[in-house]
Formats: sequence, C-alpha cells, structure tokens
Amino acid sequence: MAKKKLKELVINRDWCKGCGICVAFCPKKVLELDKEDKSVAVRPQDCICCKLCEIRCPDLAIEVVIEPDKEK
Amino acid sequence: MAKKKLKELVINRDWCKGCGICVAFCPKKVLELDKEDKSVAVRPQDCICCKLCEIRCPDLAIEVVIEPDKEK
Amino acid sequence: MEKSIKFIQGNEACVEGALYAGVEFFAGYPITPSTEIAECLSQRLPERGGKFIQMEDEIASMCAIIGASLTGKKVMTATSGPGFSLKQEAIGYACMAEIPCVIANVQRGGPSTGNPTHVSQGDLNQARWGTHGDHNIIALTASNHQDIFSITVDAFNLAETYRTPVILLFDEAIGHLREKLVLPDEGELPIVGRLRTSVGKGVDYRPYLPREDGRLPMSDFGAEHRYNVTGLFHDMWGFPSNNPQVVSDLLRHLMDKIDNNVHSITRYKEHYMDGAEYVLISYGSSARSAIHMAKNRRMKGEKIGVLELQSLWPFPQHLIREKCSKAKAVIVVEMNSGQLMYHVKAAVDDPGKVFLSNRIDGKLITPADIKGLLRIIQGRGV
Amino acid sequence: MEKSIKFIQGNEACVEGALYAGVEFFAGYPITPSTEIAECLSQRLPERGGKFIQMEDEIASMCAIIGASLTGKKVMTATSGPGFSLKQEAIGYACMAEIPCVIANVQRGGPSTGNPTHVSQGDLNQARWGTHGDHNIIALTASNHQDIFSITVDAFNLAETYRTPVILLFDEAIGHLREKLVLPDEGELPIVGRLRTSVGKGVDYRPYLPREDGRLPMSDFGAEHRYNVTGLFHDMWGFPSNNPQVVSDLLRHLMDKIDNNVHSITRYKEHYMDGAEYVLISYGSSARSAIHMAKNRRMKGEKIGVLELQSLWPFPQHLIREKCSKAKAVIVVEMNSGQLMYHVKAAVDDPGKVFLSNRIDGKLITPADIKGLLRIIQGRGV
Amino acid sequence: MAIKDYLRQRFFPHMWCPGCGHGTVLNSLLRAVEELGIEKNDIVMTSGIGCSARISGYVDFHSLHSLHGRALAFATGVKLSQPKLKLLVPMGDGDALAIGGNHFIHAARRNIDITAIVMNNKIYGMTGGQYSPLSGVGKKATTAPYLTIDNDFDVVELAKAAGATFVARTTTFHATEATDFLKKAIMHKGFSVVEILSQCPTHYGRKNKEGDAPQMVANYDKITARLGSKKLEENPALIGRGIFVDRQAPEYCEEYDKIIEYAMKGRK
Amino acid sequence: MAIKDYLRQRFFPHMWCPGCGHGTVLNSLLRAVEELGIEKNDIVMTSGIGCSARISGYVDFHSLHSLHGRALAFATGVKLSQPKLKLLVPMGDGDALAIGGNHFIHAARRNIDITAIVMNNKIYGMTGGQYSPLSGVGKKATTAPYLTIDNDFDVVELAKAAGATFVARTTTFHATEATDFLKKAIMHKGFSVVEILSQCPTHYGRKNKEGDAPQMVANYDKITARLGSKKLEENPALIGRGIFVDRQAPEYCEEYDKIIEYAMKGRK
Amino acid sequence: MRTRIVFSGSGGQGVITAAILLAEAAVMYEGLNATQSQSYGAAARGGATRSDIIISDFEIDFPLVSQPNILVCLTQHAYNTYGAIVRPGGTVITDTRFVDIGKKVDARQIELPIYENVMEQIGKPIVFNVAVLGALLGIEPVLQKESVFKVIADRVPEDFIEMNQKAFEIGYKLGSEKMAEIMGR
Amino acid sequence: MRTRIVFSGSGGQGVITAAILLAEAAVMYEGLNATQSQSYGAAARGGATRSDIIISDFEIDFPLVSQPNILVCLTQHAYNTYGAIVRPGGTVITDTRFVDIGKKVDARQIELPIYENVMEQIGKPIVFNVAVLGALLGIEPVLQKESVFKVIADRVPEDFIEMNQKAFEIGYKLGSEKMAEIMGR
Ligand SMILES: Cc1ncc(C[n+]2csc(CCOP(=O)(O)OP(=O)(O)O)c2C)c(N)n1
Ligand SMILES: Cc1ncc(C[n+]2csc(CCOP(=O)(O)OP(=O)(O)O)c2C)c(N)n1
Ligand code: SF4
Ligand code: SF4
Ligand code: SF4
Ligand code: SF4
Ligand code: SF4
Ligand code: SF4
Ligand SMILES: [Mg+2]
Ligand SMILES: [Mg+2]
Repeated sequence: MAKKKLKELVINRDWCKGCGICVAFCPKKVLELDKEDKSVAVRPQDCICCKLCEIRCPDLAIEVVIEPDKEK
Repeated sequence: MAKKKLKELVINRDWCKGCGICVAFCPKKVLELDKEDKSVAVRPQDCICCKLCEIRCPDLAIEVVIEPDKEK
Repeated sequence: MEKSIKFIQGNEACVEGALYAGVEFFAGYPITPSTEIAECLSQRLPERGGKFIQMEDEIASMCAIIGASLTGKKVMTATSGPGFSLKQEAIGYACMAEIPCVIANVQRGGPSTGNPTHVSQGDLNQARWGTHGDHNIIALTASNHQDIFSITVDAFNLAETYRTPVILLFDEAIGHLREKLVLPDEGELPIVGRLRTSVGKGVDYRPYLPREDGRLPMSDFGAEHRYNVTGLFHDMWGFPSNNPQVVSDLLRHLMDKIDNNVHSITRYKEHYMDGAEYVLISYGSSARSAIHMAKNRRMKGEKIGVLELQSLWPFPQHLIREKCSKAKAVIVVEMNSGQLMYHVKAAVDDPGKVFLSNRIDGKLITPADIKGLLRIIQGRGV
Repeated sequence: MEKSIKFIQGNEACVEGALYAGVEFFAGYPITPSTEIAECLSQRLPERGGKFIQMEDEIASMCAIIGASLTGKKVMTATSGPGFSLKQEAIGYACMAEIPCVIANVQRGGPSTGNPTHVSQGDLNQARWGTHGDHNIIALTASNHQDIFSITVDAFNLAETYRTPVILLFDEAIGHLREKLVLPDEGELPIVGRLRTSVGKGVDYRPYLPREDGRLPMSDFGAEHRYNVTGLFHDMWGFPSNNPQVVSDLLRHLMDKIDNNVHSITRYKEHYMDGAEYVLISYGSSARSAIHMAKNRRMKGEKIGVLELQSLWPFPQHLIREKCSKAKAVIVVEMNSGQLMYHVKAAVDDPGKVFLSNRIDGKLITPADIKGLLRIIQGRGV
Repeated sequence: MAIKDYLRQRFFPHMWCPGCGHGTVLNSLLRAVEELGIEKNDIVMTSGIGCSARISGYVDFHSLHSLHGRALAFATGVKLSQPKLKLLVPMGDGDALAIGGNHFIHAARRNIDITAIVMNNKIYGMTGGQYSPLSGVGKKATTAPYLTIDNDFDVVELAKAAGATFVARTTTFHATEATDFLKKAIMHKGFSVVEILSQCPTHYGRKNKEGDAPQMVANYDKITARLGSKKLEENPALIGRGIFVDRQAPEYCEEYDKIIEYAMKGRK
Repeated sequence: MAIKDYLRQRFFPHMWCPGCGHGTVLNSLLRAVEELGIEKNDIVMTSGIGCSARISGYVDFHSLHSLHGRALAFATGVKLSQPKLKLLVPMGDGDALAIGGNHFIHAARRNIDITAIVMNNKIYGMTGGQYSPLSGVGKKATTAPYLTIDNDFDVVELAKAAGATFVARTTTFHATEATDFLKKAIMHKGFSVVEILSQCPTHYGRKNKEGDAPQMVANYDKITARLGSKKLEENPALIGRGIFVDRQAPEYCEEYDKIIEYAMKGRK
Repeated sequence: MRTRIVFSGSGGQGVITAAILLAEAAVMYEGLNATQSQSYGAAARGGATRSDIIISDFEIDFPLVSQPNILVCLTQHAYNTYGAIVRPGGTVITDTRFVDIGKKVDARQIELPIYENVMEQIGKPIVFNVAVLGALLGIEPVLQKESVFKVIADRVPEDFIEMNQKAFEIGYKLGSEKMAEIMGR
Repeated sequence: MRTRIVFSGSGGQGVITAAILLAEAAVMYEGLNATQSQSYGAAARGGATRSDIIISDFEIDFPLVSQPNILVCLTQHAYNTYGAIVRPGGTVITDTRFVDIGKKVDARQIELPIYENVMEQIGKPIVFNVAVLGALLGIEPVLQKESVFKVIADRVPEDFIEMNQKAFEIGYKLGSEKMAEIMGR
C-alpha cells in the first residue's frame, strides 16, 4: 500500500473545544493546542495520515484530507 | 429407620377442591375422589406415610398424622 | 357478506369501531376490565395486516404506539386505572409532540388496585390532569354499544384532526355488558385519514408549523422528510428550544387547538330535554340509569330530561350552561365522588341548583338511586 | 454549636426541614430541578443513622419509601414532572393503604420533558388528580426558604396526622434560589411523631379502624401485630373486600379525613390584606412577585393585598370566598395556564371579577407583569 | 409450630382454582419457614398483583400486597429500613419479569438480602390467560390466538447475569426439593431467587392441551432433570433443576451500615 | 457521502462538554453508517433523555428524542410497524439500564431487529454526576459522597442472558473498532447491543480523579483487552473488548409477518 | 314484552355461556333487544356467578335485573343468595342434584333433574348448561328453540353441535313436560 | 441599601461560585439579606452563565435583577448579551483578556487585566473567579473584604484558602487602584 500523503489538516475552530484528545494521541505529535485552546497542526509535515485524530475527535472538528493522487 | 405408621389421614373437606393431585401421586393408591369430588382415604391401611399427598396438596387440605410411638 | 349485527361486549364494540376507523397497530398490557380489547385485536389485526404487540408493561405500550404512529399508522392502546396512571408520562409526550393516538381506559374502582372487577367513573379528572405540566386533551365516552362504536371512530378522527392523543373513557359496566351492535356499512361514518404533508422533496418541511386551517400535516418516518420529534419544547422543525417566545407559543398552541375547537369537538345527546325542569347530566353507563329513570318519569308526566355527555374534555362549559339555564334543578349522575359535578357547578348560573346522584361502592347506579335523590330535591322526602 | 443561619438553596432548605421533622429514609431518582434534595440527603441522612437509596427509577423510589414507612420510619422522596407522573400509581397506593410519606415535586416546565431547567407551576392539578380513581391528597408549597423549611416540617406532621401522602409542590425558581435560612431550635416547631397503636400483644389490632378522634394508629412491620396492607379496597384489618358497604365506607373515609379537616390543614399568609380592594392570590415563587408588587403599590397608597396560599389541596374554598368577598377584583398570579384560577373562580361569589396574571414561558413572572394586568383591570390601559 | 399456624385460616379455602400450583408453592414455603423455625414477626411477605400475589393474604406474617410488578421495590424499602426482617417476595411470572423485570434485575444487582420466589405458570393467570415473558414460543394464549412468537427469558440466566448470589429452580412436583431450596434461599445472605414451575390448569393448561392439574404436575417430572444428573446429561434439552448459583458477596444493607458507621464517626 | 453530510451541522458545535466521549461515539457511528452506505431516509434514531440522548438531534436521520429510559419501547413501535427501517438506539448507561433496564431486557428477549448502543460513562451526566447502575463499587458521585456500594451490571452478560443475538463491547479509545462493531451490529438481523465506554470528564472524571479527557481515553486502553488476546489471558481482571455473541435466531418482525400471512390466509 | 332473567350458579357450570346463548339468540334471530351482564367475585375463580339478561322489544336502558321474572339457580349457594329476588308470580328453576329448596318463595318453583338426565343420556357435564337453557325454554317459551339452535351452530365447533342440541332437547323435554303437568292440574 | 449585581460569563469560569461567595458573605457575616439565583441554558454545559444577586437590609421578594447596579461580564458573549441592562450610572466590570468593549453603555466601564494578573502571580485559572470578586469589592465596597475571607475559609479546603485569599487580593488591588485612579481624576 502506497504511503498516504497529507493534503490538508482541516480543523474547524468553531467546533473544536480544545479537549486535547487529538493532541494526546497523535503518534507523530503533529498537533498542539494554541493559546485559544484550539487544535492546530504545528508539524503537518510529520503527519502519516493515520486519521486517529479525525476518528477520535468528539467534536468532529478535524478532517485529514489526503492527496487524491496518492489515494488512487 | 423404623417404618412409620399412619394414625390418621385428616382431609379437610371444606378446603379440598378435588383437584386429584394427591390421588394421582399417592404411591400406594390410598386416596380417591368421592362423588362430591373430595379426596378420601379408601385404603388407609396401605399408606406408607410418605406425605407426598400432604406436601403437594395445593389446598393444604391433607394432613398425614403418624402414630406418635413409632416416631420416637 | 358478513353479518351486520353483532351481539358483543362493549369492549368488543370498541374494537369494531377501531377497526372501522382503520386502526393498524395496537400495543398493550392486559388489565381488567379492558383486556378484551387487547385479546380481540390480537385476533383481528393480523387478519387485515395490522400488528398487535403485548409489551412488557403499560409504559412500553404507550411508547410503542407513539413510535408506530410516527410511521403513519393509526394506533391505539387500552388499559384501566393502574395502567392509565403508568401511561401518563408518555401521554404527556404525545400531547407535546402532537402524536395522533387513541387510549382506551375502561374504568374500574380506584384508587390504586381498588376494585378491579367493579364499575367506577373515577378517572374523569385524571384523564384531564394525569400527566404533569399544562396541556390539553380530548376525552370521549358512550353509554351503549352503537355509541361506543361511533365514538371510537370519532376518537380516531379527532386524534388525526388535532394531532393529539384522545382518551376513550369507558367503564367496566359498559365494557363487559353484552348487547346488540349494528355494524355501519363502509362509508356510512366519516373517517379522517392521516393528513400527510404536500411539501415535496428538498423543500423545507416544518412539522410543527400549523397551516392556515390550524392543522399540522405529518410526514411518515421513512418518507422523504427527516425531522426531529421531542418532548422538550421545540421550534417548528421539532428541535429543542427554551426560547421564552417559542415556549409560550407552543404551549398556547397546545391549549388553543383544543379549547378553541370545543364546539366542534363536543359530542352529546339529549333525551327528553324538551322543556325539562329537571336536568340529569350523565355519561357512560350511569347515563343508562338516568335515561331509564327520565323515561319512566316522563311517562308519568314529569318534566325530566337527560343531557348525556359523550365528550368530557374539553369540558363543554357553554353547552352545560345553556342546557341548564331553565332547569329548576340539575342532577349530575355519576359513579365517583362528584368529579363532573364540580365542573357543572362551575359552569351553571346558580351552583346551588346542582345536585349529585352518585354511587361509589362498585355497583352500577340504579334508576331507583336517582329517583330517591329527585324526591328529596322535590321536597317529597325519601 | 452549629450555626443557626444558613445561606442555601430552596431544595436544601427543604432538606433541612425534613431533617428537623425527623426524616429517616429517602429513596429517589435524580431529576432536574429536584436533584439537590437527593444529593444533600445522601450526605446528611447517614450522618444521623438514616438511609438514602438511589433506586432504578421513580416508580421504585415511591414504592421503597412506602415499604420503609411501614417499618415505622419517616420517609420522603423528591422528583420533578416526569418523575412525578411515574410515581402516580404508587402515590395512589399510599392514599389507599394510608401510608404516611412526603413527596417533593420541584416543578419545571411541562408537559413532557418540557423545559427542564426552567420554572413552572403546571403540576397543580396533577398533584390532586394525577393518580387514577377517587382519592384525596394534601399538597403544600412555600415562597421563601424559611417557609420551605417550616412547610416541610408541616408536611411530615400532616402525613403522620392523617396517614396520607403529602405533596410538597415547589418550583424551580424557589428550589434553586439561594437565600437565608435561620434554623429553628429543637422544639421550636412542633413535630408529630408516628402514632403507634397501644393495643397489646394478643389483642386484635385493626389498622384501618379510625379512633374516636379520627386517627389511625399504626404498628410497625416487625412489631407485635401482623396485619395486611393492600391497594385493594379492604376491611378494618387490611384484608381485601369488595363488599359494597366496605368499599363506599373506605372511599368516603379517604375523602372525608382530608375534606373535613380542610380548616386545620389550610395554611396561608396575608400580605397587606387590610381593606385590600385588589386581592392577588398566589403561591410559591410567583407569590414573591405578587408581594413585591403589592408592597410597592401600597407605598403608593393603592389598596392591594396578597393572599399567599401555602396549602393548595385540599383547596381552601371557603377561605378564598371569604378573603375575596370585598375585593373589587381578584388576580390569580401563577405560572401556568390558569389552573388555580379555575378553582378560584369556582370559589368566589362573582367569577367575573377574577383575572389571571400568568406566565408560561419558563421565566419567573415579574412584578411588572402583574402591574401590567392591574392597569388594564383598573381601566388604565397598558 | 404446625404449618397451619402460619396460615390465616379464616380465608380458607383459598381463592386459587382447583389444582393451581400456587397452593403447592404456599405449602412448600410454609414448610420451609416452619423447619427453619423463624418467628412470624420476623417475616415480611411482599407480593405484587396476580393470582400468585394473593399468597401474601394467606400467611400470618407481616404482609404487603403491593402493586403489579413492584413487590421487590417495596421490599427493598422495607428491608433497607429494617434489615433485621426477613423478606419473602413471591411473584408471578408476569409480575416478576414482565412489568417487574427492572426491579428484579436491580434487586439482584444490589445483592440485597431478599428472597424472591418466581411462581412460574408461564401465563398471566389473574387476567385470564395472556402470554407472559416466560410462556415461550409456540404457545396458545388469549392474546396469542396464532401462537406466541416471543422468546422466553431463562430466569436462572437472567438472575445470574444481574448479580443474584443464590439461584435455584424446581417445580411443584418436587415439593420436598422446593422446601429445601427455599430454606437455603431464606438462609442465604444476599439476593436469592427460587423459580418454581407452578401449573395453571385453568388457563395455560387448558389452552395448551396439557391436561388437568395432575397431568401438568406429572409433566414437570418429565421435562426437568436435576443438575448433574445423568438424565440431564443425556438430554440437555430438559430444564435443569437445582441450585445454579450459591456464592457469598457483600450484602447491600450491611454495606450501607458501614456507610452509616463512617458518616456518624465523621460527625463526632 | 462525507460523514458531515450525516450531521445537522447547524447545531454545531454540539452541547457536549470538551472531551466528552459521546462525541466520539457519534463520530464512530456516523462512520459506520457512511461505510455501510445506508440511506438517511432508511434510518430512525431513537434516543431517551440524557447527554447521550442528545445525539439524535445531531444526526440527519429521522430522529425521535423520546423519554428517559424508554427509547427502546418507542423504537419497538417504530420497527414493528415499519420493519424496513433501520433502528439505531443510542442510550446512556442510566437511560439504558437504570430506568430503562426493563425495556432493554425485553427488546433483547424478543430479538427485534434494533441496534442498541450503550454510551457508558458510568454516571448520570445530564443531571450532574449521580451514580448509575454501571458506576460500580467504590466510586464517588454526587449521591454517593461516601463512595458507592452498588454493584454494577455487566452489560454484556445481561444482554446475553436476556437473549440479545449480537453483543459487543469497545471504548472511545478504540474508535476504529467501534466503527467496525457498529457496522456488524447494524447489519445483524436481530437485537444487537454495542457497549461503548465513553468518558465523562466533567462529572465522573473529575470526581473520581481520573484526570482530563485524554487521560481517561488513554485509560480505556489500559483497562481493557481484546477477547482472545494474550493481554486478557494474562490479566482476566481486565475488561474484555470484542464481539461476545453473534448468532442467528428468528427475528421478531419477521415472525410477526408469518402470523399475518397465516391470519390473512385464514380470512380468505 | 320485557323478560328479566337471572342465571346463577358456580364458576365451572357454564352459567354465563348459557346466558349469552339465550340473549344472543334473541338479538340475532328474533330481532329483539337483549342485554347480558355478569358479576365477578373478588376471587375470579370458583366463586358464585350471576348473569342478568333482559330481553325486550324496546330499548333496554338499565341492564341489571333487580327482580327477575325467571330465576335459574344451579347451586345451593346461588339459591340461598338469590332465591328471594324473584318477582312474585315469577318462576324459579333449580336442578335437583344441586339445590334443596328450603324456604319457599312466592313464585312457581320448578325442580328438575337436569344434571342427572344429562349424565345418563350424554355423560358429559359440559353440556349441562345448554340443557338448562332447554329446560328454561321448555318452561317459559321466551324464544323459539330454533333461534337457540342457530346460535349454537354459530358458536360451537362443528363436532359438538349435535351433542349440544341433544342436551338442549333433554332439558326442553323435562321443562315442557313439567309445565304440561303443572298446567294440566 | 439594595445592591443588584449580575455576574455573567461561561460555564467553566466559576461565575456562580463567585456569586454565591458574595451573597453568602452578606448573609452570614454582615447580617444582611441576599438572594442568589442563576439561569441555565438548554445545554447544561459550556453555555452562557448568569447569576443574579441582590443584597439588601430589607426583605427581598422578587429575586431577579432586571437592571443591575453592578454588572460583571467575563466573556465577550456575556458582554454582548447583558451589557445593555446595566443601570444608567452603574458599573460594568470586564476582564481585558476576554472582553473587547465595543459599543459603550451609559455606565462606568471598568476593564481590568484580572486573568493576566492571576496567571502571572498564581498561575492557576481556577482562582480567577475569586480574583474577580476581589476586584468587584475593590471597586464597589458592597461588603467588607473580611466577610468574604470568612466565607472562603468556610467553603474552601484548608490547603487552598491561602491561594484564594491571594487571588482575592490581586483582584482587590486592581479594582481599588483603578477606582483611586478614576476618583483621582
Ligand atoms: C399496573 C397494572 N397492570 C396490569 C394489571 C393487571 N394484572 C393483574 S395480575 C396480572 C398478571 C398476572 O400474571 P402473573 O404475574 O404471571 O401472575 P399469575 O396470576 O399468573 O399468578 C396483570 C396483567 C395490574 N393489576 N396493574
Ligand atoms: C422520568 C425521568 N426521570 C429522570 C429524569 C432526569 N434525567 C435526565 S437524564 C438522566 C440520566 C442521565 O444519565 P445517562 O442515562 O447515563 O446519560 P448521560 O447523561 O450520562 O449520557 C436523568 C436521571 C428524566 N428526564 N426523566
Ligand atoms: S480532539 Fe477535536 S475538539 Fe478535541 S482538541 Fe482536537 S480538534 Fe479540538
Ligand atoms: S492523521 Fe495521524 S499523524 Fe496525522 S495529525 Fe492525525 S493523528 Fe497525527
Ligand atoms: S390434593 Fe388436596 S385439594 Fe387436591 S384432591 Fe387432594 S386433598 Fe383435595
Ligand atoms: S402419605 Fe403417601 S402413601 Fe399415604 S396417602 Fe399420602 S401419598 Fe399416599
Ligand atoms: S387462574 Fe391459573 S394461576 Fe390463577 S388461580 Fe386459577 S389456576 Fe391458579
Ligand atoms: S456532563 Fe459528562 S456526559 Fe454530559 S456532556 Fe459533559 S462530559 Fe459529556
Ligand atoms: Mg403467571
Ligand atoms: Mg451516563
């Protein structure tokens, strides 16, 4: 299986409540909470597109968008 | 254990509803329903004092009274 | 062709009426003296593709019929006092979420387990006030099998028309009595079907926004429109809101849709009321005794009439005021401690002329009981 | 020494009253806005050897307190609308079996799940008629924490005196409000203990035969006398009977023991009632607004008074008639669609002079709301 | 004390139909109480509503004939507020497991020291023969004219899963066994359940062509087998009889007493 | 369809607290529906009352936000009267197993084709942190200031004993697993139960010193183990995750259809 | 015409079924009005049973019978309880096996060995109630016996119709012969 | 004397606790009457919170505040919602971190960096609410600060009392200095 490549980490700041779950469980430490307590991708380049952040986010606030080319 | 001896089969005719349970399960066929549908001991001499009639009677209408001498 | 005459119990007449009205789903839990309704429907519903389910209790039964109604079915349940008490929370839900459904309560002696095999009319006020919070309700009754049949049809019709639970408040004596029922032909009595929205796919359907005529078209679960149903105060899409305006508008709507139509909802019969000086007001099986007694006295020349109520809630205050305006005395005939009487007193011009002829011992009130009271009122002693 | 002043919620004031009255057992199920009563008692009861249990639902809670009462304990439960509806069947049981117990209903917006965190007084009629069948009930309320405390004590006292369930009909606004409570010293308020039979061992104890004074001494489960408790109509030993005489005697006893004592049970307060031309009748948190407004108007010289009801059932018909007899207008101030107003209209000489100042949107009614209505009545426009 | 001394004899003959198994349950139960020699004043019998529930009127204990399905909730109040009392709670199958199912599993979960007796006639007797959650599939009942499609609960499994610490099953045929199990259940500290198959000849028997009362009783011998018996091993489709669970676990009222002890210490 | 298309986005951000596990359950569930490709119009979601119950307002299905504890009873009415609909019934632990316990076991008994999802946070979240029948012994709650003494139900055991034909358990940590189990449950013909441990940091977490949401979620990994795993074998005190029951049995609505077929034939 | 009938006996005797058959026959096959009601005891089982029937050309309002024209008592208990309510000049029908007529009442008292005859000629107590119905019609022709036959045919499973008719005839014969005897005198 | 205060903010800020502490101090240690109430949103969580306090020498009947003398707003949402209800001539207190004062209202508007100071000097957001209370009393001396200290001592676990007092003082200082500044001008 070809490695997936991140296109974008879409974080809906209106929905994010800053619980820190995505931050805590990201295997690559891609995410952090900013001072407004919203999740931000500080190291997007490290993202392995595992989507663990997306599927666990209780606020459905993260979407991991993968490069379409790689997906096919 | 000494064999028990029957003193009396007390059947409360007011309480007996003639269901026939005692009759059906008496191992010695001691009991029968009379024409008023009440249980009567027709062969008391055969009674082995097993008390099966007494403990199953849904109307608490039978008491198997055992000779006291034998009980001691 | 099926025979059009039946000799059956009142509970069965109710079933016949429900089938005629098009009942498709029944959920219930047995309780004397209503059980025959469930038993009979367990046989009859599947014969026409309908469903019967015996639930684990009365609460579940009431919830199940609400669920079924949302799929577009005509639904009912039947119970008696203790079960009626248990259903109250979910009846309130049906009021709030405006779910058409019919609940038959065949009354027995209460309070509590009371006198299960004996007649009473003690749930009259409970039918109105049994669930918590302000709300409104329709409750109907009848005194003979022909009327049980047609009032049951009416119950389904009103439930659909006003999107509301309707209570059928029968009693043990009439529920268990056997007498003749002549089955009306198809089409003889009007049937109100489920009013479904004409809003098309993709257009905003608002399940709680009344039309010009006050009615609220529904959309079946499974059909095109997905909306929300809740027991919370809610907006026109059914979504929870505690905005004060939304709250008061909804509550007022729930009250008004019934109170403002008291005239169309009211059902009653007059017996020998022409120039009646003494008006007996009664309902359900006790009305039979009142009618019996009035008939007898009329034959003896006394001016006695009976106003038989077939709708108990909304309370027909104006009707009663009007019909009693010329009466010397008004006697409320019922089998409880005077529940209807209280409301009659509040309705008439002079509460002092209202008397109660009642019976609370589990026995059907007799014409002689009423006659005894009448003699006293007339000053003729006992 | 414990401090004798507290700054607490109304729900906690109720707990303090209950503890003062000697409550020993509480069973409940959490529900907003009554939950603090349970929470607080879960802490406080074991401190004095009492028991708290959280049951699986409200039905079980009500049943459990009845069971506990039969062992001689003072018992209570607390709930709100939906839970109150669920408790109705067992409340009827307590009426029928004459079990002393106290049920607090901290009212929220209804019907159904309604408006859980907002105030309402919509369960007034349900408190009287929520359970099936004829029966009678005592329901009390209060508008400030000192009164909540003492009315709660009263509730326990009346429950014991009349062997009956007593409803405490509070509301969200007062339940959640924090204000001062001065704890009375021991002995300051009278406490009615369980009246136990003096009948000795081997003598026939008849749990349902009233004494000369009308009271029915009890015997604890576990004590000398074994008797039967049932929700069926029953004879003086508590055994089921459907003998018509037994049935009507018992029902009449249940009605009369309360109706005949309406005078002793009635609790009310008068505020600025001297020569009041306008009488505001109110109860619970809405009474605060009525008092506020009356106080203001009195200062401006208007003759406005408040009759604050603290007992709602049995309905103090005569009191109301008397207090309103000289009034130009009577304004019932409540947070529902006019439930009390209906009974006030039925009580006064001229129903035409009774008006309703209400609010049904989940907001506490304000003095300005009442003032607005008063202006209209006075012909002064809005 | 003679077993009759535990009866309220003035209400006899009782109201149950001829051959009703509920009478035999009463019989077995009184023997258990008598053999254990428990004081009448120490027993509270709480029942719900149903033919079965009428049992509480016939025994000379403190008796609480409560509401349909709610006997265990009432009993929980009695027991917790006065733990020294013995609580016997006989219930019909509908009473215990239809409307009363929730109280059943919750009382079991709490392991409160109450003895629940399920008088299982697989039918609603009192109301005239509607199916119950213990009727099982393919049975005739007044509300199942086309035969039932409802699965039945296994009372033993359900009680076990919910947390009961003593669970047994027997029948009215096995009256001595019933007395034995009831004795053990009553002495058990914690929530105990004894299911007793109890014939309703009037409704269940008649509708399901199971013959008269003696035939129904005899049938209980045929369709059941003692746990661990060869009969059961050879035919696992038979209904097991015996003690399925008997374990010790903290009892609710005792645990509550610890709370009180702690809280009262905290106070002083 | 994107998962957001199953949401009623106008109600977002939702009302759940930061870090509430219920949001993750919603997340997992929508993925399951999306992966199965079920039409929105074919789904009815019925819920009771509680924080968990608010889930039905957020999904763009037919939604029935009913009464506390009664969701399965409402769902039974919907399903039986319109069997072609898929019924999803998410419930809180109190909703499902305190007040709703009876409907839970009866729906399981009937094996009616409904998917029950127990969003188990071991507390009454909505009312502010009272103990629930799933809290277990020794927990702190607003109604258990001295720690709970109530045993907890084992949801899996109870569902199994009551007759559920599909029973699984997972947690919000195991979100992919949750989606997987939910897919299987939804496709299962018959009554299916998926218990999902779902953190309530606001009440349960705070009172029981279990840390913040991420800590609580991480903990689910520590205290559970997959059925059949070595981890579980080595430490049976862990909570098992996996599919405990998956069997075929006659489904209620299908059986009822047979009654209708028979009765209608009888007619003609 | 208004006939008021009370059937009384014990639970198992089919008293209520007999009452229903009679009233139903009146309604379904004779174009009359009829009501049938029954009282239940505390104990649903085995206790005394009573069923009230009114048959009339006119509407029937109050459906209970206080003083029956015809009273049927099939147990001693029923006779003792209800014997006195029969209308003066009315008819009381009892079965010799179950009832000893003690104190006489001001009515025609007709004792018939119905049960005995049913057991002798058919041997099934289950049709006793239909035989009683036959006797009643033999004594008081409130309806045509064909009407009752039709109702039996409607209600009874095919295999049992004949047996029921036979039982009816047994009773009818006993009743009409007794009447002939009485009238003859 | 009758002071009407509204505290507003969001769920987690301890707005209600601050309100209770204040009202309780009035009742328990200054012999005054006080009421405290709060409104709940549909969502129990995270939503806007408001608490009304009345402190008075006399009895308090109607316990809600329509126009507060003192309004505290701790979120922008709260300010936008409630800013306009303050009594003309009253006082509005906001925290600079959370609120941008947009449209001015006819009242004394006092912006203080309370949160910032608390975080700098203590580092625990949990005592922010007590610091706000301090600021309020620094600005409007509706009660003696000792009364609040006593209530804190009653309510707060021993280990945290000092921290709370410190927070109070931080706020108090900010408030009173600001007032001095204003008055000085
Ligand atoms: C709330 C309520 N619902 C229904 C009833 C009617 N009811 C009385 S007993 C009973 C069921 C009886 O069946 P079961 O519990 O199995 O006892 P049995 O009579 O078979 O011994 C029912 C449904 C009632 N009394 N109360
Ligand atoms: C009949 C009734 N009783 C009580 C309540 C109050 N209530 C609402 S939700 C709830 C419990 C919530 O706990 P749970 O079901 O576990 O859901 P959670 O909020 O934890 O998700 C309670 C007791 C109610 N709404 N209705
Ligand atoms: S898990 Fe979701 S809500 Fe929580 S911090 Fe991350 S993006 Fe925000
Ligand atoms: S997809 Fe995986 S690696 Fe990328 S941010 Fe999310 S959790 Fe981290
Ligand atoms: S078992 Fe009892 S009731 Fe039945 S016949 Fe024998 S004695 Fe009579
Ligand atoms: S004791 Fe045994 S042998 Fe004797 S009569 Fe009874 S059953 Fe028969
Ligand atoms: S109906 Fe059945 S359960 Fe009830 S008494 Fe008769 S035989 Fe027993
Ligand atoms: S209170 Fe608990 S369950 Fe409710 S939303 Fe907050 S975290 Fe979730
Ligand atoms: Mg049964
Ligand atoms: Mg929960």
